[in-house]
Amino acid sequence: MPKKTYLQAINEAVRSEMKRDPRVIVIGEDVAGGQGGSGEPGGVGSVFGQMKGIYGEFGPERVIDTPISESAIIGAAAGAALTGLRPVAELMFVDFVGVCFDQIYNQAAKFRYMFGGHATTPMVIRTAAGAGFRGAAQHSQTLHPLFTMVPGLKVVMPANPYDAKGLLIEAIRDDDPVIFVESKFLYGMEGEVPDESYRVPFGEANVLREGEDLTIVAFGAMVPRALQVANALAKEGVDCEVIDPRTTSPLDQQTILESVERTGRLVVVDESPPRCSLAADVASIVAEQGFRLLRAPIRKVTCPHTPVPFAPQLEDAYMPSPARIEEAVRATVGFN
Amino acid sequence: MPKKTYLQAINEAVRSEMKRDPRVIVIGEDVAGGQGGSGEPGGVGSVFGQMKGIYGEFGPERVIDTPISESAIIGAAAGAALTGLRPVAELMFVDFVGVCFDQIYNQAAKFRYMFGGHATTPMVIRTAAGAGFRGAAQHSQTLHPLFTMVPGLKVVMPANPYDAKGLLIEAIRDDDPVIFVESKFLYGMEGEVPDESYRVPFGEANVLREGEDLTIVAFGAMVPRALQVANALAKEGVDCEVIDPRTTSPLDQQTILESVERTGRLVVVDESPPRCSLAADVASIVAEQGFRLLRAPIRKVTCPHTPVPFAPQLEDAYMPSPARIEEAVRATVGFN
Amino acid sequence: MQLSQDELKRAYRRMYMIRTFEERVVKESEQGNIPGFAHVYLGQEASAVGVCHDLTDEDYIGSTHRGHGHCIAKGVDVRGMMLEIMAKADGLCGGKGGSMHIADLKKGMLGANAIVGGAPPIAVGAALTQKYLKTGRVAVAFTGDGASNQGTVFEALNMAVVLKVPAIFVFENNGYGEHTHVSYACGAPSIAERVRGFGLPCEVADGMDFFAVHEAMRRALEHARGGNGPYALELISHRFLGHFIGDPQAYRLPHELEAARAQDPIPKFRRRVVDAGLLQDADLDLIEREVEAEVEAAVQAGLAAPPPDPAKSLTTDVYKTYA
Amino acid sequence: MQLSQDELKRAYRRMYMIRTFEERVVKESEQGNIPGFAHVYLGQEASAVGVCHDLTDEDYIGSTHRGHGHCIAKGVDVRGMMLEIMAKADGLCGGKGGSMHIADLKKGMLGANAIVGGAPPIAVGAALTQKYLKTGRVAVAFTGDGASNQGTVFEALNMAVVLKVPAIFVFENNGYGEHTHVSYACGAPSIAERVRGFGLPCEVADGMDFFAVHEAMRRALEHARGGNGPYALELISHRFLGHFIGDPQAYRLPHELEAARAQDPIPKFRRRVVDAGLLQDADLDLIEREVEAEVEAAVQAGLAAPPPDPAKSLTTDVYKTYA
Ligand SMILES: Cc1ncc(C[n+]2csc(CCOP(=O)(O)OP(=O)(O)O)c2C)c(N)n1
Ligand SMILES: Cc1ncc(C[n+]2csc(CCOP(=O)(O)OP(=O)(O)O)c2C)c(N)n1
Ligand SMILES: [Mg+2]
Ligand SMILES: [Mg+2]
Repeated sequence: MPKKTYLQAINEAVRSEMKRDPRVIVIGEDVAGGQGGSGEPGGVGSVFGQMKGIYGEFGPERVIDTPISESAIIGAAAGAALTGLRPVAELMFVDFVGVCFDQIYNQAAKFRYMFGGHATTPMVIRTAAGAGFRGAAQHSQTLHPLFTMVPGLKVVMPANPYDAKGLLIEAIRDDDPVIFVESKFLYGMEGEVPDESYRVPFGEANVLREGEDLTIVAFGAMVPRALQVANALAKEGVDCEVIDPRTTSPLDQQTILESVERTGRLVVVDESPPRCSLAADVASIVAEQGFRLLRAPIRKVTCPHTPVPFAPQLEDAYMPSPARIEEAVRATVGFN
Repeated sequence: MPKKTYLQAINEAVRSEMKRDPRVIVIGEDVAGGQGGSGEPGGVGSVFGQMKGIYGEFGPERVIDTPISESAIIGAAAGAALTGLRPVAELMFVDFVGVCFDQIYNQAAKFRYMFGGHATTPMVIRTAAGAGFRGAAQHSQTLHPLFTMVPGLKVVMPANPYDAKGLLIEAIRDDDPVIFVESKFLYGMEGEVPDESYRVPFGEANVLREGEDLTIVAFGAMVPRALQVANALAKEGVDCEVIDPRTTSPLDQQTILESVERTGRLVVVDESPPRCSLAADVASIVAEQGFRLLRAPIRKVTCPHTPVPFAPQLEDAYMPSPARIEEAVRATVGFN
Repeated sequence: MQLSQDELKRAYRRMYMIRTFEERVVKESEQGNIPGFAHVYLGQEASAVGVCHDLTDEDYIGSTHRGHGHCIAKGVDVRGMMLEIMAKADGLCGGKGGSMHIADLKKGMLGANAIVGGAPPIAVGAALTQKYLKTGRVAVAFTGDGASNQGTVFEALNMAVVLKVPAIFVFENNGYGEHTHVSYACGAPSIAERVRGFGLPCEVADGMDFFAVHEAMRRALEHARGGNGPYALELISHRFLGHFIGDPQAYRLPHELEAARAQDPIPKFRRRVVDAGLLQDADLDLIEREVEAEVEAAVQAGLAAPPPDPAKSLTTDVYKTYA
Repeated sequence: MQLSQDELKRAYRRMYMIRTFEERVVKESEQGNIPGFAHVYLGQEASAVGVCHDLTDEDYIGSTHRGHGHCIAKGVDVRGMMLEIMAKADGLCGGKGGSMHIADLKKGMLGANAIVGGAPPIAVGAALTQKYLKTGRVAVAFTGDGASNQGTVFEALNMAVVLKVPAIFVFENNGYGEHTHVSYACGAPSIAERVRGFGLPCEVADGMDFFAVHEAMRRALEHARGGNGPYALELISHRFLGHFIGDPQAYRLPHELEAARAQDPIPKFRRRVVDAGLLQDADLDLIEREVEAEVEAAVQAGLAAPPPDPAKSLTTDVYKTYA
């Protein structure tokens, strides 16, 4: 299979869906780039190049640059989705959600329920998340817990190029509003990605490594870190199962519970502050539904309850590091 | 002690702090009411009457009606707080936070950290939350988990008139941004409230009832429901401890853990959808730090993963009812 | 433009329907038959009906918390509305939405909206669909004077101009946003002037006069359907009641209310068409009886209808599919 | 208004300081000595310096992601800035904020802001403080052309008019918001015209000319300090580099960049004051050497300074107190 980056996988997914379905449009800030300038438009393709070349292929009617007005971007996507299109909107950094959150959680997410099931809102919000780029407090957040708590949203966190493409295709074909959280940290990650189109279903966890001693559940950019720790510890005979739920809403509880049934031990790794996090969420589900299975406390490995700091030394300490994951695994495996 | 409602307690707290400290101002939509109209301004005092009479006492310089522009309201409060005032801003319904969330979580909450400790932002955002009023999906939410997850915010949920006054006075004197979540359901609740000024500290849970068999942790409007269930079950010999943490950030983990140490059983009652909720948060803390103490699964009693429905029958089923709390308690106590 | 007798009758029917429906909503609300709070459209009938008169089911409107009038003007079924407002299982939204969330996509009604300023961005999206699919249809966003200060509304105006979509922004200036007068809350000399600053035309019209509204809207439609981008109207109107049912309105002196009531759009319409010999009083009386019967039937149906069953519908309709 | 020699020197010093500082930021960034991304102010020096010239430490400014120039013009210590941008423990924000979050409240600098449109509401609040405390001070909000489309900015404009606070909105129109030209993103004929629609005066001035900016700002200050409410400026300017360091700028043809560079505000200032005999070339040369030495010292200090220690500062400064 051809090797591609996570970024290319995203680009391919959008491109192939646009070819397949004329109702798919792309809307956001600089998704084309260069509108109104003295040069040619279309040379930007989103700030990380996720939409590179798509304007050139599909033109201004389907690749729509907007003013810096996120409420209008998301609202327009929601309105277009309600009336027959399938917009893929871009929220450049997930950190900016605060200026448009109403259109997400009170509007798009609630239409179907408020309108008694008579509305369908097939839209995707692609957005870049995560620390590690020295972007500081307003360009480094992961806000997936914020989305996960909202009934009516689906939340996707691809952790490798293959999933990025398959999950994004699935998201675009899905009839509900989907938040597609791209990990800035993983944009450069390479992996095998088929050229043809394929779907990775929502709500089906990816078991990256089977193991008998302990279950690690990790999300997005934390998945490769968890796997790295598991592989290292395997050499010492500590046999970890590593689960990437792929989507946080819906969440594949069953795979997690079945794993804990075998291992009896759980560490959840989540790149976000601890309070009301995905780590807390998964831990609470297992503490409620898998209590009998547990042989040790559930450990959460999260960021501290602080904004994301700028300085590399601080930011590296802020993110859940392999060392911290390892420490949690060791303590949990060693618990009697 | 004189009896007063929760609503009166809030009014008294603001009034007494305004008398005490000229830097305290009130800002929001219709906090006075009637500006520009043919009648006299000041007759409204917020939509539930929380600020009734305060305009009459303190005038337009300190009780500031605004256009319907929540970002500007919260931003103005943050800017005023940074520069020497102590604003008490009103977000009429917590549901509206989506149009101004950036000013809360990216601005006010992060100033201190981003600016290396050189900023102080003493502001309070008062807001009305909760279901039970047939207000439907956009006027009935409880969004305390959203605030609790944000480092830099303090989150207060008074569950009775005494606490409402004491916690609001504390909030106004606090030097950090505080979200003061008023329960619409409790506005009419009566209780003993001293005329004089007093403070209820943050991070100190209120143990409403001591018990040996099971710990119930409940927040805001769920506290009286939990207590009602505990009192009913006591007649059958089921002895529940009922804890109201009063503030969700900071959270008094110690009181909760000490209680579970005695009871070995925990039910968390939270009026919000289940995912990444306060119920999940508390459960995960106990599953991590109090695992050895637990003798049964931790049960969460929350709303379902749906928006708030309009019809009374649906809404009543949506909210955690005494019956559902009781069921959870019985199951947990009966677990072996 | 001269309207046919049938058109005039339809307009009168709709205005009178809004009047009758809303008066009944007030009554049923006071009697405890309507849960929660409702914001009625009494006094503003000419505005919704004038705006929607030339719209088809394929044109869209986005509405506000005060949405019943917009629904009726757009042809939404009043029985389904009444059942919804009464929180019944067979209501338009299955009793899940209520007064502030009535929607009927088949009629091009994108929903009432309980978030002030919520609808305009959505309407821009609906207009974008029309432009993209070249349907020749438009999307209308109703916005109050109070809502005109919300950031989302300004963003929507600019976005519509930039994307040149067939959106029509209708600012219903009824003087008050909750309990605050527009003269206080809008810092600009007028809503229209502020809107024009965004680079789109904005006409001011008498929102208490069906014909004035209809004429202005005709120009708006011509403009938008002609591919010239968005258009705006500021309709000066008055609500006859307070912000919500039971609002004591201390901020509004009786003389102001009397002056507003003197402009009642319904007798005004009747006088005009009867004086001009376009319709007879008897025609209009007949319409009124029909409307009253229809509303009565809707109310009776609503009172008799069963509420939704939580076991069946509490957790449905959140998603189309959910693994 | 005639400026004294000292004032002219101060203005030149600040402009040249911004130029030197930013060129060095580019260099240190390219050499890997500055983590993350920085947006530099090269080309726009006259704008910040002209605006801040008559402000005191008790007047406030709210800034943007492109904030270094605003800081320097407001008198913020360049050493502390450089250390912060280099992520050092002794940086102005302890290395926690970085380029996009530099703040110095003692200097009336309310913070750079990495959220487009984040600062204007905050500046309205700072202006409200001035009005309430009757200090006679003002608060200035810097906003880019791209940011001028953000809903928060519109809300802030209206709120400032309604509350009649001494806020000055400075729209720095440098032609582009990231990679999109203002002629595309702003649907109105001009930013200024759209702002005027909100009911406040808005002057357009040449942002590449210190004297033009200063004159306009003088009128803004007179207005705002005089209790007449907010005032706005649209300053036409150009950024000499791309949006961020390393932006290839395919969207901007070389001739456009050349035309912009021909308007360089620094030689323009020099020509003007020397030709008018107000200052000598030698005076300005001396300033340049001093500034260069100061920036060099700041860079050396920055390179030598220790980074923050996570054990000591990762979790501090979140709250003033936390139980
Ligand atoms: C974002 C938001 N802020 C505030 C409210 C509360 N609210 C509901 S209606 C209303 C007044 C709206 O006034 P206007 O737009 O003039 O509409 P009218 O009621 O006059 O029809 C307010 C403030 C809300 N629903 N949403
Ligand atoms: C809310 C938000 N949306 C988008 C961005 C990404 N962004 C950062 S700077 C910028 C362009 C701003 O343009 P302008 O206001 O003209 O300022 P300039 O860069 O020209 O100084 C954008 C879109 C952001 N930081 N915040
Ligand atoms: Mg109004
Ligand atoms: Mg710009």
